[in-house]
Amino acid sequence: MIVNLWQAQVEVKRKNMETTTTIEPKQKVYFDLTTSPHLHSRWTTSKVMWFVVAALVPSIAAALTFFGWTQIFIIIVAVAFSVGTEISIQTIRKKQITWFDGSAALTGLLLALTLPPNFSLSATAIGAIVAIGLGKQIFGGLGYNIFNPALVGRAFLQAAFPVQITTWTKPNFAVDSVTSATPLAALKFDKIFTDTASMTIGNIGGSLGETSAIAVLIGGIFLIAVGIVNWRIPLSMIIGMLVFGGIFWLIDPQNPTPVFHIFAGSFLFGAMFMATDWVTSPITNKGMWIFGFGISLVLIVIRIYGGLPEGVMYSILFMNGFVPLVNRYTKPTIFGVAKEAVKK
Amino acid sequence: MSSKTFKSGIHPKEYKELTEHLSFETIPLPDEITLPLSQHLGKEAKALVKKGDEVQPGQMIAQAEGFVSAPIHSSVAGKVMSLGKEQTSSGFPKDSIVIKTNETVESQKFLFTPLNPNAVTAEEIRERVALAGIVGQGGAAFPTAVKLTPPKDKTIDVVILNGCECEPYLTRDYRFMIERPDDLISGLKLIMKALDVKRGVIGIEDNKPEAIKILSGKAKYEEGIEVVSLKTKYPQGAEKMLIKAVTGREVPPGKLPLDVGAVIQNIGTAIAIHDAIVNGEVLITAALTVSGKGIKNPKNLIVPVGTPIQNVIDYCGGVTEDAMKIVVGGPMMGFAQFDLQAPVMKATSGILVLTKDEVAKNPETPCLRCGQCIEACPLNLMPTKLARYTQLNRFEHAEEAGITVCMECGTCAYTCPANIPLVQWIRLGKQKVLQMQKERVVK
Amino acid sequence: MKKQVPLLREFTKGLWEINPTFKQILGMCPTLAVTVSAINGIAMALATTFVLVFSSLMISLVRKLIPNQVRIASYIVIIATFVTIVDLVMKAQFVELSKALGPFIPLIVVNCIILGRAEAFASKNGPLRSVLDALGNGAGFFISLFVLGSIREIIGSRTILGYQVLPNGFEPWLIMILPAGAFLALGLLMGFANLYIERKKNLVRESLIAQYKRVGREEITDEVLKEAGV
Amino acid sequence: MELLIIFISAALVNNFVLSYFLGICPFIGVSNKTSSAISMGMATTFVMALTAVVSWLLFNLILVPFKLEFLQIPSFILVIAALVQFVEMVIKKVSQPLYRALGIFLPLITTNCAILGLALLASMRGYDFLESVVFGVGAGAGFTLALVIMAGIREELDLADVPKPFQGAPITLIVAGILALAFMGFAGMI
Amino acid sequence: MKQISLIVATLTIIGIIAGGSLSLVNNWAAPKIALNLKAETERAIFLVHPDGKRYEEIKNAGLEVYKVFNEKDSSVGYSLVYDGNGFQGNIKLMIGLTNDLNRTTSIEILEQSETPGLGTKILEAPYKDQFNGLEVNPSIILVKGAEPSNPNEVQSITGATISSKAVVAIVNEGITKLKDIENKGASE
Ligand SMILES: Cc1cc2nc3c(=O)[nH]c(=O)nc-3n(C[C@H](O)[C@H](O)[C@H](O)COP(=O)(O)O)c2cc1C
Ligand SMILES: Cc1cc2nc3c(=O)[nH]c(=O)nc-3n(C[C@H](O)[C@H](O)[C@H](O)COP(=O)(O)O)c2cc1C
Ligand SMILES: Cc1cc2nc3c(=O)[nH]c(=O)nc-3n(C[C@H](O)[C@H](O)[C@H](O)COP(=O)(O)O)c2cc1C
Ligand SMILES: Cc1cc2nc3c(=O)[nH]c(=O)nc-3n(C[C@H](O)[C@H](O)[C@H](O)CO)c2cc1C
Ligand code: SF4
Ligand code: SF4
Ligand code: SF4
Ligand code: SF4
Ligand code: FES
Repeated sequence: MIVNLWQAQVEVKRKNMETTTTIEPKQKVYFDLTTSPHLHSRWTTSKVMWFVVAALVPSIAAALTFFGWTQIFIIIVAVAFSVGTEISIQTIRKKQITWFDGSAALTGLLLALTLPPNFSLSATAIGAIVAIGLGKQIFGGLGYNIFNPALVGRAFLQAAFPVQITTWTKPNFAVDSVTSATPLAALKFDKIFTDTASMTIGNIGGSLGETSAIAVLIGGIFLIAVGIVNWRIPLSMIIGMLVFGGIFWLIDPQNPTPVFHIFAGSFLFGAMFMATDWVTSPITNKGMWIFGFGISLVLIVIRIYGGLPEGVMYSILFMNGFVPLVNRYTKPTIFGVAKEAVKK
Repeated sequence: MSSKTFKSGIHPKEYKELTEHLSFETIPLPDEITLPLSQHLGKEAKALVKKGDEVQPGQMIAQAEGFVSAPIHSSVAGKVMSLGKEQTSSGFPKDSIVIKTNETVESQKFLFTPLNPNAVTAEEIRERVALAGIVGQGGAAFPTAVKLTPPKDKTIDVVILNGCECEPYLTRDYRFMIERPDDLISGLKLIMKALDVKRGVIGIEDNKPEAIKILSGKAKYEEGIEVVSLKTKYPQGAEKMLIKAVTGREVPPGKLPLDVGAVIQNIGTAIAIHDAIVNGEVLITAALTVSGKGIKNPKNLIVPVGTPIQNVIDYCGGVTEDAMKIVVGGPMMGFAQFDLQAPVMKATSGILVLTKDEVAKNPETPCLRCGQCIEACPLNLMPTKLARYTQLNRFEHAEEAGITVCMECGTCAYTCPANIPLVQWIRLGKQKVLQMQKERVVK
Repeated sequence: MKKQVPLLREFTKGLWEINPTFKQILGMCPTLAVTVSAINGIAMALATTFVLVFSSLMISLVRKLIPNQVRIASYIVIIATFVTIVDLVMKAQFVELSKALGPFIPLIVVNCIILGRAEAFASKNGPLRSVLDALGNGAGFFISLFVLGSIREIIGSRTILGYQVLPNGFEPWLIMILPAGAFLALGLLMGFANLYIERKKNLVRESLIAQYKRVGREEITDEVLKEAGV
Repeated sequence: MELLIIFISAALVNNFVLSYFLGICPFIGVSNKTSSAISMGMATTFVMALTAVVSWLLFNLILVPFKLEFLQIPSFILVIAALVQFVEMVIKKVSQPLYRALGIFLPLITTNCAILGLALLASMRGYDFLESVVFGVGAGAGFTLALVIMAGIREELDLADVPKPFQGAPITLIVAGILALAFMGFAGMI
Repeated sequence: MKQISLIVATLTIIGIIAGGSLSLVNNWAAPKIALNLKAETERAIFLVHPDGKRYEEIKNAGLEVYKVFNEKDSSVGYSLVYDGNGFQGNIKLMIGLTNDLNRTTSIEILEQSETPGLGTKILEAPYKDQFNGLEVNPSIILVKGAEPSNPNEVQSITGATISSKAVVAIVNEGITKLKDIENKGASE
């Protein structure tokens, strides 16, 4: 459509010439007439998506190491059904098919990495269909969704099959003290603390992608370094957790330390890969800070007072709902306007 | 030295190495020149010659019409061939005078009597600048005499010379700064005198340490003149950004630099003023950079105004096989060309031949709400929203969101990973909104 | 004088054409809240229909006697009376059902369908038409509740009206009987209903155009299309 | 502490709209603009607090002593309607700007099931006076929260490319469904 | 004036008719409703004491607790109503206890709002029956994932640990409260 518009403008220009002058271009004509700017950064949507996929490779490797290579099937099913759903809906809607931009595959991959090991493949497929169908395409497809599609898929699965999705597998190489329960569940239900070292390496129970904090951090820092992930969101989440978690810890030292909260569960995975989803996070810098702090606040409340041990998914989805309002109230003041207002 | 700057902006690859080491060369006179009557912002000049007239170099062939306008001078000796519409580098045909060069006549040297820069009055400077047809060399081609005549109720306290040259590729201002530093400072002093201002600042991006060194050395001996090093960042050279970086003042939307007490002139403009006053020259040549990977021999050139772009390109050895796009001006704000007979104009600062690799056409997708355009926009606009409102024909919303403030610097479109032609949409929306506002006034 | 609509239409229009849930988007709260199972939906729809029919009848009977200022207040009292009767009867005779429907039986009183029909229809028409209209709307409400209740019950509990219809191998989707499932199911149902209507409209429109072309008439005015119900 | 739990429960855990399905009509009807959503939310919260007070007094001081509990439904709704009418009149007299911001939403609220539901639930649960009031304010806050979030989202969706059959009520319901999923995180908090 | 009297008259008439018909219906329904309520409590009291035939409410205990007697009118134990928070909301139990308060006879769930199909498993036999003749000293313990190995242990429901735990907590707390009262009564 856009191409047509610019072509139309070029047509008009040519017509103008024909009627008003008799000049014929005497030399080779250069037809790339798109207007300024003539330079562009090297990023494209698909490149961004595939970079994120690349950043997830360490986490995938950790998942396969700790839970066995068969977990690859969960990933394959999730990706295949995500891409399949995307293609089907775009076909039905008679829209251009854009699975190759990688966003659907990424959604599938992220969904898979938030599921518990050995999760049922048929339920995985349902999750992927919901993620793309209800999480993304119903809003109009890429770029228009309000909620993080992968998390919509997972939240749906958690509400549909709460038992299966809280059934954890013991990791390979587990030492005796390690139970199959996640550190947070172990804490909530049995008051057992897991040491930070185990959580850093990853031989603990938990979702596929979240087990190894190191793998997550490697990918996340890579994304920050290449400028895909805006550092404000993970940073504000971490600061938020240190502050709010610290407050709860000071009030009652029975509560885990903020550091435990950061390494436990999917906090880091959420902070690096899911809260930072461009589409569903704020577009303003100030908004990103609010978003990050908000996630941490909601999360700590869920973890300490809620019935469920973990709440990263819920807190991100909850804050996703606020993003339009946050964007609206953190709209940057146009250059020079503030000064003028002050003068008046 | 710590460098000053403004918030946001981008860092495109600079490509200055292609030409920054090359001194200016003067290109031979072309066989024929085309002089559009409107090479400046404001009213078109009024032709003083008719077909068949003989003209001399430096002779005024069109006079300024009204206050915001500038005269046009012939840059060669020759004969007027025709008056009519000719293609220009802005993409629209304009009324032009075509002159055939007469090879036997030597080119003009002095047209005005040189004046003593220490003795001239403000009035004389303004008059001379107006007569010499000087327009801003920074791109907008605003008649300089008008800028030197501020309304009585405004107090100006600083003149800033814009040595940023923030657009990639271009090195014209840089060459001026290292080749003609004394003339440049003389020009600045003349501007300060015309405006009765005591403070002069030369703002230079810190990717030009050589220029900063030379000019700082000279400025030491001049009262009230200082050199400010600025962070290398696009669009550091945009007026509002430069004023912010140098003085901390912000020009409100719809206002001019002089509303915050500043006047900005380009380096080339200062040189032209010096030439007009001290040497008595009129503005009949353009200094420009010819660059890009698609040109065989990149150069910095002095070109008679009116020379066809084709001639300039030929002089630089022609284009390479993979040339894709020819741009007049900088790569961020310049115009793509489809007719190489269009002439070099007074404010033309560069001619770029870009290859496929440099232009990098990427597929467009819907906005990903990454916020990079917002983070980058130096005027704190929300380009993604402006473009989307335009796409959906919601011009009231676009107006509310400040679409008319946009200076079309292209920063947003440069960053956009979804490769949305943001500036094009914004331009379209801006036109519609301005039209709407006009209709409202009529009502 | 406006055209007299055939009596039967007063009933049938409520089934789909002005279906309270899908077309008027009224009475959403009970629709979402009670459709955990088909039987709940049926009970709710019957209770609502009872109130709807009797209050419409009452209102159409007394409509000329009531001064305009207290019209709404009187309607509400009439409706509230019937609702209380239903509530008391259910508490006395159908304990389990009354527990399952919770406060939504008393809330029939504010169900916009009832006041809506009272205002829009019963206050302007005679008893017979009012009762037919009420029955039609009640039936439309019944259809929506039954369909939604069945879908949610089948997927959420594998059963319909208490009988297991899906094999044990099917893991029930708990979400369908949770609040979130109610919203999602109704949203999707409405969307697909709209899609279906749009498709059908297009088909009718196209066949109409083809027909007119065959007859040789050129112009298809909006009125023609409207008359054909498009 | 008990009061705080009642408040949190009504506002978040058992959000009136997203988990009790009360006030869905205004939730769908008035959520397309943030500004009116905020006004509607404030007006509703206000009326809810008043309703909690008045219905508690009515129920415990009149209906129960005279054994008239069976008149609960008609008497509640009449009293609420009269109350809202009265408040509207007062606001109109006292402050025009406030009337413009809140007043026009008041009549809409009268016959809305969230209000009556609040009164009924409070008496069903046997809350004492203070608890009723806190319950009313909490429910109002929860309603406002859901309404304002939804309004923000719908304004954003205005710029999106939602398939035509799903525009309007269907997409609103689906977003509500996803919000309800998100609110499930608060489950078990009471 | 005439207008207003008309309005008042209409409202009065409607009010009288409505109130009148409602009180008629109520006269019919009220006893039935009361009966239903009573029957429910009674049913539960005897459900947790299958050989009970008669019960007496123990007044002034600050708890809703009944002493249950068998055919021979000798006491078989207590039926205690106690509630607490589950996963979603309140859980209200009828707890059957032996005379010496050392064992539960069984429990019955009166009210709950747990997640259907998950928390509601506390209503089902495999979980509920664990309380038949369960040792309560020193207190009931919930074990996860393993068979109970002691007479005072109850196994949790997979996926509904919170609900299972809540029931155990409610029973424990109720018994403690009741014991306190008994002790006080004894010492007085
Ligand atoms: C994890 C991380 C944290 C950062 N924190 C800050 C910070 O707190 N403040 C800051 O100004 N830059 C911070 N930076 C640097 C920014 O990435 C970046 O350099 C800067 O915002 C660019 O600003 P500019 O617009 O002036 O070029 C941080 C970078 C990383 C990777
Ligand atoms: C995005 C943008 C970038 C600009 N960059 C420069 C620059 O680098 N150097 C410059 O002299 N003028 C630049 N300009 C033009 C200045 O805003 C200003 O018009 C000029 O410096 C005034 O001097 P002149 O009247 O002598 O041309 C830029 C304008 C825009 C909108
Ligand atoms: C939709 C949903 C409903 C739930 N309902 C209940 C419930 O009714 N009772 C309960 O104890 N836990 C409930 N849970 C909590 C989880 O199942 C929780 O992880 C579980 O109680 C932990 O038990 P486990 O250690 O046996 O996995 C629910 C969770 C979800 C997502
Ligand atoms: C940094 C980054 C993070 C992303 N995180 C997610 C995510 O958590 N879930 C998801 O479905 N898609 C994610 N995506 C992919 C994409 O944004 C997503 O498919 C869109 O939300 C679909 O409109 C991410 C993309 C990027 C660039
Ligand atoms: S890009 Fe334009 S404005 Fe910037 S320095 Fe170059 S000519 Fe000046
Ligand atoms: S082109 Fe306009 S909107 Fe885009 S960055 Fe420049 S000023 Fe901002
Ligand atoms: S840079 Fe492009 S993709 Fe990112 S927010 Fe702006 S318009 Fe959207
Ligand atoms: S009055 Fe209330 S219930 Fe009726 S439509 Fe309006 S908002 Fe819905
Ligand atoms: S608001 Fe509840 S039925 Fe309309």
